Amino acid sequence: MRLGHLQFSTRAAVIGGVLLGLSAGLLAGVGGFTFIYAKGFSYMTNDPMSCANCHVMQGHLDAWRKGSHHAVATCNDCHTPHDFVGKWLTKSLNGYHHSLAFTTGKFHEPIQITARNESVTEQTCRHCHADIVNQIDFHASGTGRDMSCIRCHAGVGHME
Amino acid sequence: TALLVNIFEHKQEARNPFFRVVEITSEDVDPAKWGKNFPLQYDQYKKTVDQVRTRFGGSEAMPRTPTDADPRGIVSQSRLEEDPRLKIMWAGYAFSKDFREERGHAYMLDDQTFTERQKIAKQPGACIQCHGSVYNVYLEQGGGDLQKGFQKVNSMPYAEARKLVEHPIACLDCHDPETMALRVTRPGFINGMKVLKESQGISNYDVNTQATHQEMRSFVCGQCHVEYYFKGPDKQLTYPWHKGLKVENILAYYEEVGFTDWTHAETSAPVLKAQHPEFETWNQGIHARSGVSCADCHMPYMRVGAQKISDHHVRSPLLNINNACQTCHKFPEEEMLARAVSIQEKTFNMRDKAMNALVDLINDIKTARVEGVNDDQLSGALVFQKRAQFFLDFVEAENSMGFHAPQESVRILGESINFSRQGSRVLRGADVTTSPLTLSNIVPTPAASKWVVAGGATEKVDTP
Amino acid sequence: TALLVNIFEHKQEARNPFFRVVEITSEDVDPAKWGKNFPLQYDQYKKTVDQVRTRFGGSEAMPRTPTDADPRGIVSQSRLEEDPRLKIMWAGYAFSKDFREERGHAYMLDDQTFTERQKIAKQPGACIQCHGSVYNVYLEQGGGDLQKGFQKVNSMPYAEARKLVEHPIACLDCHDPETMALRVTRPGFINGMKVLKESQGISNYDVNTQATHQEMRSFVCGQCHVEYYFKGPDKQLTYPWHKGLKVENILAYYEEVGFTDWTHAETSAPVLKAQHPEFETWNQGIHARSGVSCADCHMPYMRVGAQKISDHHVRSPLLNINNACQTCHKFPEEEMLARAVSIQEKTFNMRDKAMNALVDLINDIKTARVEGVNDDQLSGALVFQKRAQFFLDFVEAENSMGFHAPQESVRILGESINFSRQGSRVLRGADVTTSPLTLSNIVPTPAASKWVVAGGATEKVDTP
Ligand code: HEC
Ligand code: HEC
Ligand code: HEC
Ligand code: HEC
Ligand code: HEC
Ligand code: HEC
Ligand code: HEC
Ligand code: HEC
Ligand code: HEC
Ligand code: HEC
Ligand code: HEC
Ligand code: HEC
Ligand code: HEC
Ligand code: HEC
Ligand SMILES: [Ca+2]
Ligand SMILES: [Ca+2]
Repeated sequence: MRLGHLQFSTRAAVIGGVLLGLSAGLLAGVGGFTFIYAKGFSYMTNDPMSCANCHVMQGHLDAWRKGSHHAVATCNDCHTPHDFVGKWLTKSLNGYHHSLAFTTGKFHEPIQITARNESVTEQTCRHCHADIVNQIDFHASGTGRDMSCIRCHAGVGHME
Repeated sequence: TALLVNIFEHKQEARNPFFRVVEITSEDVDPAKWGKNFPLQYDQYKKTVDQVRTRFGGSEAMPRTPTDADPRGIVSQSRLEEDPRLKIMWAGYAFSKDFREERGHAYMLDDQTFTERQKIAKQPGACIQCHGSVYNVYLEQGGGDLQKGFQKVNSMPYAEARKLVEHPIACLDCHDPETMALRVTRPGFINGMKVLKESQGISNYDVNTQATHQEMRSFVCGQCHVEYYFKGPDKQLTYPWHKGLKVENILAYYEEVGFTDWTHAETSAPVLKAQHPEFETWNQGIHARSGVSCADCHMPYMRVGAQKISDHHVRSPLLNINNACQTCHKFPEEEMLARAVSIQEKTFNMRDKAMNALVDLINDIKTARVEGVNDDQLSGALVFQKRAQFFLDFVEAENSMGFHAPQESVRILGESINFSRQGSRVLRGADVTTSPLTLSNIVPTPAASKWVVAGGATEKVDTP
Repeated sequence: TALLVNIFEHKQEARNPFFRVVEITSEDVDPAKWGKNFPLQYDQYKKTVDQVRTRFGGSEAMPRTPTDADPRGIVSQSRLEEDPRLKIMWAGYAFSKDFREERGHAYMLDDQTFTERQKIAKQPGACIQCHGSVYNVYLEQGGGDLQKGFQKVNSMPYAEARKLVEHPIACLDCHDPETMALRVTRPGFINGMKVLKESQGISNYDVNTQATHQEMRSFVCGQCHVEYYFKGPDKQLTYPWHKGLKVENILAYYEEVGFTDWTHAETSAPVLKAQHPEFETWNQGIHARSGVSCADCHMPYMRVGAQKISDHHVRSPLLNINNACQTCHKFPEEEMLARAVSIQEKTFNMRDKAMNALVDLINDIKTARVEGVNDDQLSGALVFQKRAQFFLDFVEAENSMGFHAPQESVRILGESINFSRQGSRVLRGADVTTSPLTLSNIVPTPAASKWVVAGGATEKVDTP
């Protein structure tokens, strides 16, 4: 199952490459200049290094390297949904939002994950760990902090 | 984006986690039957018979010779022998005759049935809410009406109520047999939460439909691990939360309704006894404020093969630090233990001082009665005794030795010392008006967010 | 399987190299010159002139009419006016005449020079170690020998020492000008750490070569934010850490060497004053135990453009919660504020009770002296006054209102109440032997790991 997922990621990246133009086109309408200026294209690849194109992401990259998952999950494995549409929609939304924030410099520090993206991430945990959490999670809504995984496993993605 | 979130939620529901080997109905009280479907949880549940001591918790297995009246071959250590000052504190009350360290859930029914306290005073059926699997009993007795059955059983003599109950706490006391969802089955808690929420401006609160999932992971324990009293002549079990959960709120409530537990044998002061206010105390601590539930520490997840389950061996987390603390705290096991014990030792030390201060006051009152004292001074001193004792007992009877709320526990003990010593000072001639009898108005600082669980209000605090 | 993570390790690696615009030598005291190389840090450093109040901290700018004797146009609010009981507590001591809320580092030299306390009592040169940039002064006066220069300046009259000093705390007081590494420059702290480590069985401890980097991030502050006294007739500045850092250790040391600060004007008790034991208190808290340094909260990292620097605007972290707290705590800003204030309010409430208890004792002693009392009782009561006052002052003078160690601060206040009230009780005829004068033997629970910072011992605790 793990292996399967990793293959899925790679394949998604390939398809992603094909769709890159399409997505960029979509975004050009909303925030083209900002997007390009701020290296928003980084969002279209699966390479963690490319997230760190923005220096504000450097700390998260470093912390990911120390986290328990650096060998098994890249940024997108946790920060984008594991289905095709959700993945690219999320990438576009985040790409636009973060590029704008980066350009204007207006964002809360330390950077905090948005509720929506936290929910995305929570679902990715459950996606990969479905078997092990079967018993404990069947009543959980999986949204917000209520029965969230990172309430206990905070350092999984990014070790302090 | 709402759309996306929805899609995720749907995927989420498509889970079917367990195989039903047998059909469980609402009639099934026996945990062994539930255990057929959930053998992992059942195996752990059975382990609550284990007795292991920690520095201030757990329990020690003390062999005794079974008698007809009390067939228990093993009990836990006597707290009265560990600290004989307790006998002075509780003089004239059944607790001064038999009070033991509490132990695992498996023993709850027997320990209640056979405690010496049963022989000293006639106990009511109300006792049984927290010591046996009574949910179905209440429904039967009430003809389907939970509250009615509860009221009926409360006012029975204990022996009569006892006959209706077969098991200690069972699966159905915390779980809905159909969905396995957590549920609150104890009318005492349902009513207690209602009056508490009313004091916060929320009316008709219903814990079973309005609590969040994470809250339920504490509320199922708050059903029993709370301060309580028996209201009125028909002994209705009541949680004194009408003004809030802090010790000041509870004392103020008791003073308002004029309730006291017994008359102190050495001083004739009308006094109060506090019992296991774990839920109230936890609520004042930083863990509750951070959304950490009782189950997180006392029933942490454990891995069994490819699954993880909630550890139904409910016990001291200090016997299980790896699972209970270390997922959240990345410090070595022995360091986590040392942190907990350090908090407990500070509390224990203040408890010792508060106990001495109370014993001094009791002796001073006895002497004053012999040597003569004016009424004003005496009645002032008796009020001080009641308060000092209730505050001390609130920490003494709480079972985490301060861990659930370290600063709050020591604060309460400091107040207790102040009450005891002021009582002595008044008796010895100080003007009562210099030691006003008003309680501190300690308002809990409201949590500024959704993290807070039961006790918090909702307003924001001022920015500095 | 514990995941052991070293939370000390900050993300320092990716630090910016800097351009040397000017060459800084060990002679350069003036921060403006250092500021040429480090304009970002210098800009923040200059902001310590800002005055903003928080609920219990920060400071408020109070305009005053400058005079020749005191040219300050702005001071901070008077603590004596906020709580006049302080005047009773300190009766006969200079603090009862002028005591203000402390404010930013920029004011340290002026506030010391112009406090009314200077006029009331002749202050020694020892004062200046913590209020000015004295490192080079000590070296000069000692002919290159730091300790010698320190001793010499200590025993000067204040006015004479004052002439040698030009700046409040400057860059070189915390940094090596060549490498910019942190360094400890204050002999008081160097000697204090030596005796403290000796009490733990480590001899010849040298803070500048043996401290870890993370320790240095607190030790540079511990140079000044500590309890101290002037030893002997030549007023040698001394940190009373010979038995440890807890309040009991410090009091025991003072009682052993027979030191007291002054004679109380209303009771004639020989008494002690505590001053700003931030370092000692922090050391008893969970943050110190977790390796969180003063600089982590009071000089948190801040982003300036593409750079991350330590915020040299040293101030209340409650004015800067996002950088100061949220890197570690994932709760909203207003919730973090509410948590801190909740801790502070509980402490403040107990401080109030302890203050009342002490005032009661002082009044009782005064009355007893008038009405007559036997020597045993009186001398017992005077010792209780000293202890009650020192314990209360230890929290009162500490500037975080309990935040640095919540449970410990309230514990100390509880002890203080107990001392005051026992004093009254003894005076009023209780047998002194029932209120033994021995101090609690509160041994700090040793940290079971490298996480502990300055104060901890090294043995392991027992497993439960
Ligand atoms: C254009 C520069 C830039 C790039 C490239 C970038 N980020 Fe960000 N990111 C930002 C900024 C700026 C913020 C802060 C936004 C805010 O708080 O409003 C941010 C915030 C975030 C957040 C938290 C806020 C939220 O929306 O939940 C996440 C998660 C995140 N980034 C993940 C990523 C991942 C994964 C990548 C690579 C696929 C990436 N970032 C690439 C600039 C960037
Ligand atoms: C194994 C899962 C996982 C991986 C891989 C991962 N993250 Fe995250 N990330 C998380 C989680 C979980 C959070 C939420 C942390 C929290 O709020 O406690 C998060 C939060 C963030 C945030 C917001 C900061 C915050 O504390 O809320 C940013 C920015 C971010 N991640 C960027 C990245 C980048 C860049 C990468 C790749 C280098 C990456 N992440 C890889 C799980 C992951
Ligand atoms: C891309 C798939 C994937 C995602 C997404 C993912 N994990 Fe994992 N996780 C793994 C794999 C693979 C392992 C290693 C498992 C093993 O060795 O059994 C692992 C290990 C773990 C472990 C054990 C190691 C440790 O750090 O303690 C935990 C806990 C865990 N994951 C929690 C999470 C949480 C929480 C999230 C979401 C924030 C998450 N995982 C997201 C694949 C994933
Ligand atoms: C953050 C962890 C944590 C939370 C949350 C917590 N506890 Fe505890 N609890 C402890 C620790 C630690 C002890 C001390 C155990 C000891 O001394 O061995 C303890 C002790 C106890 C004891 C006595 C156990 C014994 O071994 O004698 C009881 C009963 C108890 N807690 C009930 C509760 C209830 C009910 C709640 C929720 C209202 C709760 N606890 C919440 C950690 C926790
Ligand atoms: C509101 C719930 C509740 C009610 C009502 C209640 N108990 Fe308990 N009882 C508990 C809890 C929780 C414990 C374990 C914690 C403790 O011992 O402090 C306990 C422990 C005990 C113990 C073992 C420890 C000891 O005190 O020796 C005995 C015996 C006992 N109860 C008897 C009784 C009797 C008799 C009554 C009726 C007068 C009663 N209980 C009513 C909740 C309750
Ligand atoms: C029906 C009432 C009831 C409920 C519900 C209940 N308890 Fe208890 N609990 C008791 C009683 C009674 C005892 C004492 C039994 C004895 O000493 O014989 C006890 C004992 C304990 C102990 C002490 C074990 C020891 O070794 O000393 C712990 C810990 C504990 N409970 C935690 C919890 C937690 C956590 C929950 C919820 C998940 C919970 N309890 C729910 C009644 C209850
Ligand atoms: C209340 C705390 C808590 C929450 C919430 C929680 N976990 Fe865990 N988790 C634990 C504990 C404790 C363990 C260790 C169990 C053991 O090793 O016996 C664990 C173990 C795991 C493991 C196995 C680690 C290993 O060593 O192989 C994975 C994977 C995991 N959790 C994923 C998740 C996911 C996904 C979620 C959200 C659905 C989640 N957890 C929610 C506490 C929690
Ligand atoms: C004192 C209360 C209590 C009792 C009694 C109890 N449980 Fe639970 N149980 C819990 C809690 C709390 C959870 C965690 C539920 C959650 O977070 O959704 C739980 C979870 C479960 C789950 C879901 C999977 C898991 O392990 O988290 C199963 C299945 C379960 N219990 C079975 C049983 C069975 C079978 C019994 C009787 C032998 C039983 N329980 C008795 C409190 C209890
Ligand atoms: C589900 C997460 C979780 C679990 C489980 C947990 N803690 Fe905590 N703990 C926290 C949080 C959150 C805080 C508040 C400080 C913070 O934000 O980090 C905290 C604070 C503390 C503190 C400092 C506050 C105080 O009360 O003095 C201690 C000590 C502590 N925990 C010990 C323990 C021990 C011992 C256990 C196990 C018995 C435990 N914790 C279990 C999350 C947890
Ligand atoms: C975990 C964070 C933290 C650490 C570590 C910490 N402090 Fe504080 N400190 C605070 C908070 C919060 C306050 C309360 C500020 C207020 O009331 O406005 C405070 C208050 C103070 C004050 C009074 C500030 C004022 O505004 O009046 C001083 C002085 C101080 N601390 C010095 C120190 C020293 C010296 C150390 C190390 C020995 C230290 N602190 C460690 C958080 C911290
Ligand atoms: C040379 C002695 C010295 C050193 C070193 C020192 N301080 Fe101070 N600090 C003072 C003095 C003196 C004041 C009070 C100044 C006044 O009120 O005029 C003060 C005031 C403060 C305040 C109060 C600010 C306010 O607004 O009320 C804080 C916070 C503080 N210091 C923190 C620190 C921290 C953190 C460090 C180390 C990074 C440190 N100090 C190092 C002497 C020192
Ligand atoms: C060991 C270091 C140290 C020594 C020695 C020292 N101070 Fe301070 N002083 C401080 C610190 C730190 C503060 C800020 C914290 C506070 O005010 O509690 C301060 C604050 C002050 C303040 C402003 C607040 C107030 O009390 O009104 C004055 C004035 C002052 N000191 C005068 C003096 C005088 C006079 C002496 C000599 C008798 C002296 N100091 C010796 C460290 C020291
Ligand atoms: C009260 C002590 C103190 C004073 C005075 C002080 N610093 Fe610092 N400085 C620190 C601390 C603590 C750090 C963090 C060092 C570390 O962790 O290595 C620091 C770090 C630095 C750094 C390294 C980069 C960074 O920001 O972390 C520079 C450069 C610096 N200071 C320059 C200055 C200059 C210029 C001055 C005078 C205007 C000055 N400092 C005054 C305590 C001080
Ligand atoms: C460098 C990390 C760090 C920083 C910065 C930090 N904390 Fe903490 N805090 C901790 C740790 C570690 C604990 C201990 C509990 C745990 O293990 O999570 C803790 C515990 C606490 C607690 C519970 C313990 C207690 O003393 O009651 C509170 C409240 C708290 N922090 C508030 C704050 C506030 C407010 C700030 C900012 C002024 C702050 N913290 C800054 C790491 C930090
Ligand atoms: Ca026990
Ligand atoms: Ca201040």
